[in-house]
Amino acid sequence: MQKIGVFVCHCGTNIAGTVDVTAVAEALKSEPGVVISTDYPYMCSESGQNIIINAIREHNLTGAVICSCSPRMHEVTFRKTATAAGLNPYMLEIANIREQCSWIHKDMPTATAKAIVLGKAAIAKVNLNVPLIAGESPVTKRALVIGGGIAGIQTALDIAEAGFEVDIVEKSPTIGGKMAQMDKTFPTLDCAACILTPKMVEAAQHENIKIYSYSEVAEVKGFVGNFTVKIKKKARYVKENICTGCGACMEKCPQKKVSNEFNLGMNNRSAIYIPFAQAVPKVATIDPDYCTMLKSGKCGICAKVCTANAIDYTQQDEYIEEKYGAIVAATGYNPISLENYDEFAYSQSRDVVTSLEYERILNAAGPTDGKLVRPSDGIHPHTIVFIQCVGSRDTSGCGKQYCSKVCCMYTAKHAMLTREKYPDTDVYVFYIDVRTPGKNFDEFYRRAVEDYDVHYIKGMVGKVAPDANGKLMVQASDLISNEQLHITADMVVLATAIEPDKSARSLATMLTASMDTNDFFTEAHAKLRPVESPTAGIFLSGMCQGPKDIPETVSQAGAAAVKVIGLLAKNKLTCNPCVAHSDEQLCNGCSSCEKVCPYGAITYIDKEFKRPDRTIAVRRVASVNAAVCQGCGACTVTCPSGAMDLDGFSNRQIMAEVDAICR
Amino acid sequence: MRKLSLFNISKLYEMISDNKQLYLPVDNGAGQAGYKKWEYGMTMSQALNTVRSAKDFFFPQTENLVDFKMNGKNIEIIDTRSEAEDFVLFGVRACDARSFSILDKVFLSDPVDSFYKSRREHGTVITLSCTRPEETCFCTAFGIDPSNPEGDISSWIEDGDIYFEAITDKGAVLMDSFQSILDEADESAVETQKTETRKIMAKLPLADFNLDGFGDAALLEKFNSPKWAELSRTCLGCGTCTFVCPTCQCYDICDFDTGHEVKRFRCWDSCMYSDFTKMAHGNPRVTQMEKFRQRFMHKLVYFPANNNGEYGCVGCGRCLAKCPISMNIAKVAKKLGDN
Amino acid sequence: MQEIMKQRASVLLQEGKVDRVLGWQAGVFVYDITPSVFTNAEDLDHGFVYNDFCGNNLSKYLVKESRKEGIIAVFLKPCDTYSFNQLIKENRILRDKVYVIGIECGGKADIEKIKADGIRGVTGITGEDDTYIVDTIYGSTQVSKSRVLLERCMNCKSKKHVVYDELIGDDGEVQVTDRFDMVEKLEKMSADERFEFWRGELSRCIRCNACRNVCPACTCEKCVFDNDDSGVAGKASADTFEENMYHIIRAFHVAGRCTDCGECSRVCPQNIPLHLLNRKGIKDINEYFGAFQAGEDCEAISPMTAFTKEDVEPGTLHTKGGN
Amino acid sequence: MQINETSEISKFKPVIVAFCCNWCSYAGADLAGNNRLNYPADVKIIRLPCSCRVNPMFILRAFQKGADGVIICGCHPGDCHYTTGNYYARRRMTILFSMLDYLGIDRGRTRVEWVSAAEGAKFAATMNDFAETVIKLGPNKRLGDLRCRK
Repeated sequence: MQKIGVFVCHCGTNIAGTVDVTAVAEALKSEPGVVISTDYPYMCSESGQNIIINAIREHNLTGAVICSCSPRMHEVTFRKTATAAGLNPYMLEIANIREQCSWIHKDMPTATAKAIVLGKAAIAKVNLNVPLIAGESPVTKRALVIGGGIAGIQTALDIAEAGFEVDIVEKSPTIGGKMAQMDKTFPTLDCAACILTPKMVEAAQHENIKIYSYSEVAEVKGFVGNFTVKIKKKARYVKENICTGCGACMEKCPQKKVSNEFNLGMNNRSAIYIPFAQAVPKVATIDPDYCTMLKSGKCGICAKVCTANAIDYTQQDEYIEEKYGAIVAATGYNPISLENYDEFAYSQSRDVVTSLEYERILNAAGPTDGKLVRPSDGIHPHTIVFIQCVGSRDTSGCGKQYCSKVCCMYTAKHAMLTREKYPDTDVYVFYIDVRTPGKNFDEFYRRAVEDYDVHYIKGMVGKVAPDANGKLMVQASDLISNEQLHITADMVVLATAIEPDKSARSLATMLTASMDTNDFFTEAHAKLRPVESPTAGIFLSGMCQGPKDIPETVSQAGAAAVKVIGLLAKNKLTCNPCVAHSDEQLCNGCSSCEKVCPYGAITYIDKEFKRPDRTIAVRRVASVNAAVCQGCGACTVTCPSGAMDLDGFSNRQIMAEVDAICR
Repeated sequence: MRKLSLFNISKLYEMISDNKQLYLPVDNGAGQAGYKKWEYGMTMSQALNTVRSAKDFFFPQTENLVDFKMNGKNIEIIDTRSEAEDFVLFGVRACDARSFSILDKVFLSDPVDSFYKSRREHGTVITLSCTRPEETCFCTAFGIDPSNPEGDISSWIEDGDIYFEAITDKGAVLMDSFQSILDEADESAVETQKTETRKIMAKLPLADFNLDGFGDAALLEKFNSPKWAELSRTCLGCGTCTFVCPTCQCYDICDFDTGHEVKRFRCWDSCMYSDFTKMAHGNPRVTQMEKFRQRFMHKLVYFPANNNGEYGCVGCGRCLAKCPISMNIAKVAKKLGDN
Repeated sequence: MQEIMKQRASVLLQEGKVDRVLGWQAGVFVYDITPSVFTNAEDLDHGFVYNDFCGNNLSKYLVKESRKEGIIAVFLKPCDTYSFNQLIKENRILRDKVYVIGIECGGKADIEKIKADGIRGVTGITGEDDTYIVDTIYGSTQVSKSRVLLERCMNCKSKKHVVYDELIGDDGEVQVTDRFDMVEKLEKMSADERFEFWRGELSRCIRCNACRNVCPACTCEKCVFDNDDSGVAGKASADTFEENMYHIIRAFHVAGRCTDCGECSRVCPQNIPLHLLNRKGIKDINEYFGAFQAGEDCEAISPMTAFTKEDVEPGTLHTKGGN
Repeated sequence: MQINETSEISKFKPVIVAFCCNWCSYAGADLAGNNRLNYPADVKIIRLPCSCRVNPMFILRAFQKGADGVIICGCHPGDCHYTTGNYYARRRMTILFSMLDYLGIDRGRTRVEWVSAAEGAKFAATMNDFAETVIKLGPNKRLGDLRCRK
């Protein structure tokens, strides 16, 4: 039998104004287990807490019920109070008689009666409470960053700088991501490569960072502080540690007609390739889909020309298993496919390009060596039409409902750069809204309009039609002057919506991290925990969480790093003690619980049991990893035998509350 | 011996119902018969017997014993017993009639079960002879004559008439209450019926059922027989046999918290159940084999050992008809007996 | 059929391929058949039987039997194989310890239905085409086979064996049935009528637990209703509520797992149509979450441990069906 | 409609149990309190971590012990703190409620509502509406335990 203390708070007049607190304290005195019941104006005040502490000590209380405000408000406070008095904090329950009683009822007898029932329910629960002790689990002091774009690089660098080891897994042959493909960055117009490549090199050279390029995460097991990750290192057929990146192989490779993904297919590369000059690691990779040697066994030229003897046609995919304490998802984004937007003639004319393609065209290292020419005929364009919100803010179902956030600014950048370098071009920008919240953003946009005479037109382009002369007939409406426009353009640039990288979905499954309907990772709390996944130990960096520009990405990358550092700095993690546990005597091993567990916290072990006839039988029983379990209780209901129960919210406790309320 | 034309039987029901509750077997719509309180228009079932036995009336499946009320830290004990009403059970067969005397041995011997006793005192049993026994019947093995059932009043239906004979004083009193509609009758029709029924009984598949070899002396031999394992191997551990049995008398006492008071009630228990006779240290019989053995050892060995050789079975055949795996006392007796 | 099965079982035992055979043992009256484990040819000769009264679904016994020494062979009718598969899926049967012999089934008879017409004192039943000749101590009579089939056989869901190691007789097809007709009929009733119907049925429950103990989906080490610590344990239905509670919770626990083997209704001593509860669960799952047959595929995800984002809202049920 | 605690129509005082998940609907109830939004005192809330913690046994238990209505509130589908909990709750309650309905038990006595932490007004409105429904249905007779009646 418990010895329970009941403490009724007046909360000034917040509670006492509508609830007869003395009557509540008096009524609860005769409840089973209650040895003391009292009231006080402010239980959460120091003197109020002292009343609780003294009562716990004086009456050797084994449980306490505080009738006060919402447990969401002061449960932590009062649990600390209990701990201070030597009472297990989980032996304390709160009856919410403020938010759910005094504040919503005006009539004192009604509110008092309800407060008594709520108090009785809490007492009934405490009668069945058992002291809970939070478990501890060790922390592997190493982090994994998945994705080697600017988000991943920044997170890795910040973690590494704090003294922790960190690995980057990047699926392409080089780190750098989308930022490496960009020319200039808004709103400062500094060169993307100039600011990114030093970071890439820094990452590569940092003693605490290890880069797994051309690699993918194959399997994730474990839980916060204790992840085991299997990394698939894809065969690049070049010995990474020997290749000097001299490029001789690329020159001699006879297969030179491979679409160059770094330039978005606007030119070609060889079958053995280094994506771009500043690639990290600067190591060649053989594309097995195009390499004649790998496909037919006839060629082998690259091996002959490689003075370092780095080519190895027999290389196989390699699997590496590594342990981590924290994992950061930095999987980035891609422009959406434009197949649903045929009205813009992207598939019909090479002169209709996406903004990222335009970025490459403007880039000195791009397919046109930085010269603004039409992809179709290499002629300098004079009229360029930019169309914004292609696939963004689209409620028709063809594209994305969200705003891709960066398009307004990069379109202004493109327009400005174009006008600056080629004042002879006419630049039109069609927009729905121009969104420029950000430091120096609106000024930047104003410059485009005012200093560079970019024609910003509010309205949507209805159709782009290539004509026989290779021109693009742009049909649009100007919503302000309310007239139809027909522009004959040389080029059309589409500000294509962005979406999370396709790899994120399967990764989320492996990480048991949640995603929203757009496949962006969900944060633990939209406002207060924006860089953490609800799954403990999984952190979010960059675009994979939602559209953002480079400064935001870098800020979030740093924030994610800090959260990781905070985790890795701990030697042990305290677990939530309100977790599920399986009664092995009752468990059937049917696996239903495992199937509904969102955290993969349930595993099965074969265990020996004494049968009723005293013989030994081996049975498969569920075992909950308390460090992984978050205590949702999904397993407890799917378990028909009731073998699964939730500490702190056990079947018996909840039924006792039900009984008390219905009494 | 008196008789009544079956045409007027509802008049009889009416007369009994005027003073007492009358229960009789009626068809329940699910192809079976069960006892029901008679209401105008109800007719007796043609089925040989009810699925649930007549013991329910003296030893109901659940019965409230006492209430406790908590008042602060005080406990108030409330006797919830109400004076039982007089009732009449009509159409009880010979097997069930015998089961009452077996139950009496349990509940009316010291210490007397006052709940049972009260119900026994308030109930009057009108039995009905059997004329068309089932293949599952083996009551004769226990010295029961289905053509001449025990009870407070015995009755026979023959050729459109129902014949009555009071056996006990209680029966005589009840019979007096409806004497007015009865006619004088001689016993010849009933005697003929008895002879016929006895002939049929001798032809039944279980007519050779016997308990030779069961007895005090064989206790250890039977208990240790390796055949129990085989017999009980596919027993499901359900309580069907127990709950349809007219002689099973085990019960459990439980408390139920209604929120206003605690009700202490007893309910039938089954030795087949996992928590039967569970005590602080656990359960004395843990395997299904042990539980299974207990049931039959009790009926065929322990009970007779304590009750002058009377077996704890009346051969009604309910368990033969109802066991989900058709394992039953007949098969057990045959396998373990001397035959 | 019986002779072929007996022969095959005998060979399997002799060859040492299996150590035990789970089959049916003859009783006294043709229909009182007991599931039994045979270990030698002599026992098989003595009592092995396979006839129209071998309704018992043997799959549940394998939960225990497969954990014993050696290999056990089992005869499974098509519908029994669904239960077997479901138990495999739930890791209740050790598959490699069981040798499954699928056997053809033309439907099993219900002795209660034969007796329902007042036939008494049955001493023998022989079958010819669609007619049974029932011998009784009061003479001989004929009944139509199709009229006295077990409820589950009247609505046979499948003659296909979803799992077997070998087959005796032919494998059939999944059947098209009207098994939800009665459920639909009930759904169309008013709430009052439904309540009356179920009170009438469930009030007869004696809590013998036969339905639970025979059910291949109820294989809990300890049922919540037997567990004093669960807070809902109850031995007897002391109140109408407890009858409801027991059957509702049982139906809920087997939802998505019940293969509709019909054993619950077969064994109920009070003839409560318990299959109508389980079938309601099956019908609802089919309707709301997509067609699903438990036991058909042991890899399939059970609908009650799955979801889609577009699932029906429980609230929408409030505007559906009868009043 | 708001039910006036003292008015004539609410002579019947139902017992209503509301199972609320900690993260959304319990917070929604708190917000209703913060905003002083009235709903009947007959509604008593039990805090659970998630709507998926609601075992059908709790619901039946409530009815047994005298509840006239049981409502389950959780995060909106897709917003579950535990990612998937309310999806399971939704399936379970669909099957359970349908089964109760099949047994002829008044379907208005059970309900599932998704209420977010920001929807204090919705919480209060939901409780008002539910209480009104239950009051109209009157005392629970079909799924109660006679022994528990006062």
